[in-house]
Amino acid sequence: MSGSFTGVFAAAAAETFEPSSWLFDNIWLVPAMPAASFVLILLFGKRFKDHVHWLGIATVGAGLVFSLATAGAWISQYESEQTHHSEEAVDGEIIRVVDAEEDGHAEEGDHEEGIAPRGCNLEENTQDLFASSEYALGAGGLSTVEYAASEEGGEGEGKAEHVKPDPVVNCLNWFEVGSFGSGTEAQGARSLAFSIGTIVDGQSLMLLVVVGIVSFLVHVYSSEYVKGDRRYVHYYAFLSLFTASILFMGLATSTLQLIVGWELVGVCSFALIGHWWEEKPNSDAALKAFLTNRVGDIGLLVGMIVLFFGAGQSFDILTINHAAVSGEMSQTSMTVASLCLLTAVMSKSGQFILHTWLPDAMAGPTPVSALIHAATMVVAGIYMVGRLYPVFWEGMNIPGSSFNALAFVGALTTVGGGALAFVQRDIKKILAYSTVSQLGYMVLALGVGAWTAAMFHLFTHAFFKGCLFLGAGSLSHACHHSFDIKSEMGGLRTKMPVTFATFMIASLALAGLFPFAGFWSKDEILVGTGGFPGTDANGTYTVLLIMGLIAAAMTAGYMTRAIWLIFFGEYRGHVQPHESPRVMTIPLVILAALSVLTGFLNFPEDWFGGLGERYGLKFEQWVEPGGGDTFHVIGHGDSNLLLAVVASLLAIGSAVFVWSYYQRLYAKDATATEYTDGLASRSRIARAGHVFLEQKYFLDIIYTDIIVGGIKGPVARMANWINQNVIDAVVNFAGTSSTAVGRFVYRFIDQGTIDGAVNLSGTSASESGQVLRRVQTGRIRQYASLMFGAATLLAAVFILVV
Amino acid sequence: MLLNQYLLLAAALFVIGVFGVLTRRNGVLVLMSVELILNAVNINLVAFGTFHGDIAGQVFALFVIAVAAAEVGVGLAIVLLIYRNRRSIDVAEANLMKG
Amino acid sequence: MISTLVLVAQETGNSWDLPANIAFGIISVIAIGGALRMVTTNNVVHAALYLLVVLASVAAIYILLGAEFTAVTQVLVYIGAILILLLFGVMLTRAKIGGDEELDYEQRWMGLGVSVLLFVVMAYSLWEEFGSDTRLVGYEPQRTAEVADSVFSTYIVPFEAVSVLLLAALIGAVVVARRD
Amino acid sequence: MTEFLNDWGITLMVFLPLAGAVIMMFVPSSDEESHKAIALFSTLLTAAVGILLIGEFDFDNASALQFDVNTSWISVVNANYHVAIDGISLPLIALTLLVTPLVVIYSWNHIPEPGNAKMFLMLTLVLHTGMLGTFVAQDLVLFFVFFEVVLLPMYFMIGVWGGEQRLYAAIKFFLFTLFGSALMLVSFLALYWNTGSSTFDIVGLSQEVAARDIALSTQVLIFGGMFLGFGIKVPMFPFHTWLPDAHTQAPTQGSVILAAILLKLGTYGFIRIAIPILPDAAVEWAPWIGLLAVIGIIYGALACLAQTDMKRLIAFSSVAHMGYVMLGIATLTPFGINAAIFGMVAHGLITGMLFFVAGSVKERYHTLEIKRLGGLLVQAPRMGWILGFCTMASLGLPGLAGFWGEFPAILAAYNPAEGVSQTLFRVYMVIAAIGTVFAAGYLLWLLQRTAFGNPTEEFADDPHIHDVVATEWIAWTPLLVLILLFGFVPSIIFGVTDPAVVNGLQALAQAAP
Repeated sequence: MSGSFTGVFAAAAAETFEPSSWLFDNIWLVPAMPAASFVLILLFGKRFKDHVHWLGIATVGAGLVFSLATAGAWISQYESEQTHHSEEAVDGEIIRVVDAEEDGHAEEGDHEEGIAPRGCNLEENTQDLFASSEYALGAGGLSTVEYAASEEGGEGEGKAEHVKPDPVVNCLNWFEVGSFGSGTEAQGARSLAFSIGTIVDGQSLMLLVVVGIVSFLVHVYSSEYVKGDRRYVHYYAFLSLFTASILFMGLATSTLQLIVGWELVGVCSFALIGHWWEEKPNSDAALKAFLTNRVGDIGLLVGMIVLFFGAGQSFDILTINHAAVSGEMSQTSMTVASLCLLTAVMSKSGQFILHTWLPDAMAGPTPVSALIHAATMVVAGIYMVGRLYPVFWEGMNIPGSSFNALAFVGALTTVGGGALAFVQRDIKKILAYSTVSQLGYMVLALGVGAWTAAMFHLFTHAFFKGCLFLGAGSLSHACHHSFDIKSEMGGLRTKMPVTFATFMIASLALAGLFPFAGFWSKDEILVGTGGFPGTDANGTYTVLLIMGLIAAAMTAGYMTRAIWLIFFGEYRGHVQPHESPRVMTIPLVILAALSVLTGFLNFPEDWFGGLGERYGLKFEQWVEPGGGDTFHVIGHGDSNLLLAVVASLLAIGSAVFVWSYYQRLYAKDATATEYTDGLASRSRIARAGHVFLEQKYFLDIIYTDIIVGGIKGPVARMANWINQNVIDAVVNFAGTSSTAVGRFVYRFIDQGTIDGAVNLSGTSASESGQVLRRVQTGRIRQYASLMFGAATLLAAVFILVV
Repeated sequence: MLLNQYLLLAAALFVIGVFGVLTRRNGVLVLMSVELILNAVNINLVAFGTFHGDIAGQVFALFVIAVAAAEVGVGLAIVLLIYRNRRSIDVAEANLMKG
Repeated sequence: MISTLVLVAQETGNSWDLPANIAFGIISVIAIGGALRMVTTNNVVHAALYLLVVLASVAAIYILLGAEFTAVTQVLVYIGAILILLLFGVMLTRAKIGGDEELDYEQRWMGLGVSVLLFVVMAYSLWEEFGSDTRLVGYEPQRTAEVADSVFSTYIVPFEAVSVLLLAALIGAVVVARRD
Repeated sequence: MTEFLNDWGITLMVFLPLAGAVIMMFVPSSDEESHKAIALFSTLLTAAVGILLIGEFDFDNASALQFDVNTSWISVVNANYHVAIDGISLPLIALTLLVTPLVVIYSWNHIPEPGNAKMFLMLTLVLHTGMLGTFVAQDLVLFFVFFEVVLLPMYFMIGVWGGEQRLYAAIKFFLFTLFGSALMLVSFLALYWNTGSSTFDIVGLSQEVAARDIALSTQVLIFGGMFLGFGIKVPMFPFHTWLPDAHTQAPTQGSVILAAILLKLGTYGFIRIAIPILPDAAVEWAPWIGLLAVIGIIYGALACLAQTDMKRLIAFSSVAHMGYVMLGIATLTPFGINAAIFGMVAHGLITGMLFFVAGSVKERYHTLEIKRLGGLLVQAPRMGWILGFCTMASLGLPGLAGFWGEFPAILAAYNPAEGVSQTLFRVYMVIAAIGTVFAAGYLLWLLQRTAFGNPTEEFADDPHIHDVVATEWIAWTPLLVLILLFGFVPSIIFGVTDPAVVNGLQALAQAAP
């Protein structure tokens, strides 16, 4: 591996050094650095002891800088191509075919024939096309393929046409294995090359930046938060490994690599949720998280396999996308695959009905929740759908429709999760359900065709939800490690001003109020449903728009409840709360700042007059791939001021309602947190609803008691029973019956023998299992007689027959 | 003179020897019965040697006699050992092979 | 001496057949009777003496078959050595010299069944295979010199092997029976 | 040197352990140290010869039989002493060469009750010869002889050094395997007579079968005999019941060898003998093999969930994992069989390792009852981490060896060879994928109950419980490193096996219309 990469260095040094392409080609360093940190911590962690966090902070920081630099290079390339394009606009079309040989990266091979926009395994599904091509990746070979995607940007009339830079793919042949079918090489069977590599485009860089920033801040924050923990070193080791895995997954060029990264983050999540494994609830939560994700992984594996064959035996993501866009892949394959992959999304990204692990995952340390269970890992499902979007686009039949499974699951989750957040009293659980709800938003966005909106919400959500989680950590740090907002908090706004301010900002962003980040991203999703008159998106998902609006209102409501109970009213705890140290508050401030600012990355073009023309929709331009060979042309809804106003009014109204509810309660009793004679106690229906919510729709009972309990209990016991009493019984019966036959023969020869029978019955009564001991009575004479008799009979038979 | 009469005699001796081995309790008697069996075999060897005019029959009979001598020597030693250890040479009690 | 006797008999030609048959009849009756008594008697010493009878008759059978050297060896080794050894064994294990009811194992009938069955099978197969037409006529007595030639040329390796075996048995018997 | 290796290399490698055992015979049994030294030395020497062979192995030509020695052995039945190595056997030979010395090292201070290092190590060496011989034999008679040589030492290992129910387990193991191999022998003989009684050579027989017009029903019957013989050894559902007993009762070393290598003799037999010789029958049998394989996957996993004994649980997990291997084989595609070989090696390393850990837990706690254990990470943190690592590897985590046996097998089931029902195998694929959830379930449950939490009161202050010791480190490190290495660089194995597998399936390709 390293050999080929040093080869790249040499090659890069030989020619004129171009920083951006160097960055694009060596993006693998970003996950490699935290991975190295993991190894170092594993090997030497004990020596660093309490300073081990510096290792993690340094590597993740370096990775962040690298990612930011690459993102900068990407943006500058984009911007320069716009000018380039406007100069050469006469040509109308630019297709760049970068010869790999010229780049000095590839092995010999004639690419003059042109390179179709595919991924690493060029020769795989284009066997006929490239029958004479010598283009093959030898083991360990490395090649750079730059894509020639059509520059077609939006389809909207009057919008500026944008030239999108092509993704830069570097890959490395991981291994080759025999093909499928029973053909030989001569009969046209080919061996399959499995490759790993890095893909640099807007989407992957976006994830890299998000992960880099949040992970860096969490590393810093944790150095105070988990200080003196019993397993400080392990904590940082897994934090590093997690960062490396998610970055590895983000850069995946093949679905196989995606699966690897996907599973690795799952394991890190398992280890970190169960960080304090001495207590059983923590390890239970870790197990639940892992197993629920495994259920989804069935879908992932099967879906990826279907795609593999659908795309003509390739794991390469761009090849698969190309097959989906060009229609090479059958509709059945795409539908089956997208439904299977939806299961994976449901588990990893906490979608209804597989979301139940996510709230339980809060058993882990709070910074872990911020990093893994809010900002990064749980969005892996969203990211995966985004990566394979053409498959979903076709498989789910997204454009021009008004309903599909993906959008429905998202909508259900966003409303269902939001409702559950109302009845929690643990602040982390509130945030967890809020995360579930917001992830539902993203899935909804993907389901209705608003790709950019989903990615943008992923981007902004990471910051404000990260901020909220770290804020919750700060609160618990102050309040004796408790997260109970009813019994341990209240009136903290004066005691913890920084935490309060940042928490407020992040909550406003979450609630989607102008001008915070959430406003912009949420608005885009609502626009993207196309349900609102005049938005003109990919379809008309009216029902889903309504559900989205309901969820928006709920978000504001439950966050108001949480904020009131935490920061207003009287303090109800037993310790002296104090503001957290700077190491913890500075990350909070940075994230809060990002929660405000990031929203402006993608404000609509028709807002703020000329500013919108010039600086609007930057996120879309940078991140969204251009329509072309590997990506569909996606419509973008026109932003609508009225929709934004309606959504905001709903949110504000809900917040005001909740606020007044608690204000009246406060007026009645300063330390009360709920009405003793509330609606739930007066109305039977309301009470039933409350119980229904408190029991989390009874899903946990179904899973834990009925499904898992059933399998582990009766079903497994039955399997074991069958093993012992049926299969083994058959075996034992064969033993017993042959012994019985033997005994019969023995008695026949030896009628008068009482002794043997006594012997036999004695042994058989006591040693039922030891079947074969029965004939072993130890009497030499009996053996000899039997032997002679048997031999004689055998001889007689032999003589008579032969 | 028929070859068969010698062979039948040998068979009779052999079967009697087997009977002795199977029914005798006394170790020394078992050994004697074994000698009887060996003698039966020897008769066969010599009879066939004579019948075919081949000296090999006699030679093998001689070998068997020698081996029998060795066998009796070791066998008796074992019987003595059993006797010394268990104060009995009843082979029916020698059921150590019982699993 | 014996060989001369056989030679004389040989010279008389076919007339030898009848006396030989008579001799065989007598000898075989003695042998079988002795053997039966040997395996049924209740007295260990008697059993040894019956064995002596059987061994002697077998030696006579050898002479009838013209195998003089084997006959002599039979007398020397079996009667002279093995039987004495067995008698020593009887005495050393202090078995009762007189009658002993418990010499037989309980499973006499089973042994009898097996034996009879075995004899029937053997007799049947012998009769089938050799019938009544395989006659032993005009056979040459095999001289001791021939035996010696054969043992020390063709069968020298088995001979050595047997001598080693005897040595091994000697040592083995000493080791096993040694009192320590 | 090369010439010497070409002619004598394999023979030397196979019989060196036996020579070691013979030497040990003349050393008094009281001198345990010398026995250990001799055993270790001869296994290491064997490994050295093996490494020389692997070094000389022509990897570019891995499909060919190399170091081929073919001389007449039993001329009456045309059985030859024909040994050779190709890409299919190489990984398994390497695994054998690795595991046996590690077992000997582990035995350094872990000779099980009732002691007698001499006999124990001698049996290990005889086993070594048998296993190596099975993997190099290219003649059915020779194969059968080595296949049976393996049986007896294992019988004694379980029967003498085993646990409470050792006799029952040993006899069950013995009878089961003997039953299977009897049928296998009948199949071999039937094959011999049906092909003109000219050869027992594997390649020769496969050519003979292709050349002659043997009725398909005959072929199917012959395959059936081999299927039973190999399937019992694998073990496939429903012939697996000897395995949990044997594993549970066997001493640690026995379990490790059993799991790491002995089970592979069965699957190896399928790949080496049954499929190349009788490709048509293989196509007929494939759906049934696949069915039993997926039943084994689910059934083994369910049975695991009901176990209360750690070793028994791991034993049942073998049934499930070998199910994936068999599923890969049943697809009859090069990809699937490559996956199966990878799965065999991975399972050998991982389950062998798990049994090592279980043995060490037993040594410290004197029990393997899961509900009495707990808090291993507190009392012996390193061992706890190793257990965690192995469970993760065993449940098929990508980046560790287990994944490359499991995922490719599932992948291969999507698209089985021509003539095999695609729909059926896609159903199998989904069932096998569901099996991964169960695998995660029981393994993590095991991990949670034994490693997490606090130690039970019974063992909380037990001074005997200590962390991993030196011999354990030496014996375990290579396995752990390889689990990681194969996970990251699967091409190490795939690169070697692939040409040979493609070559072996050529018969199938020709048989297919």
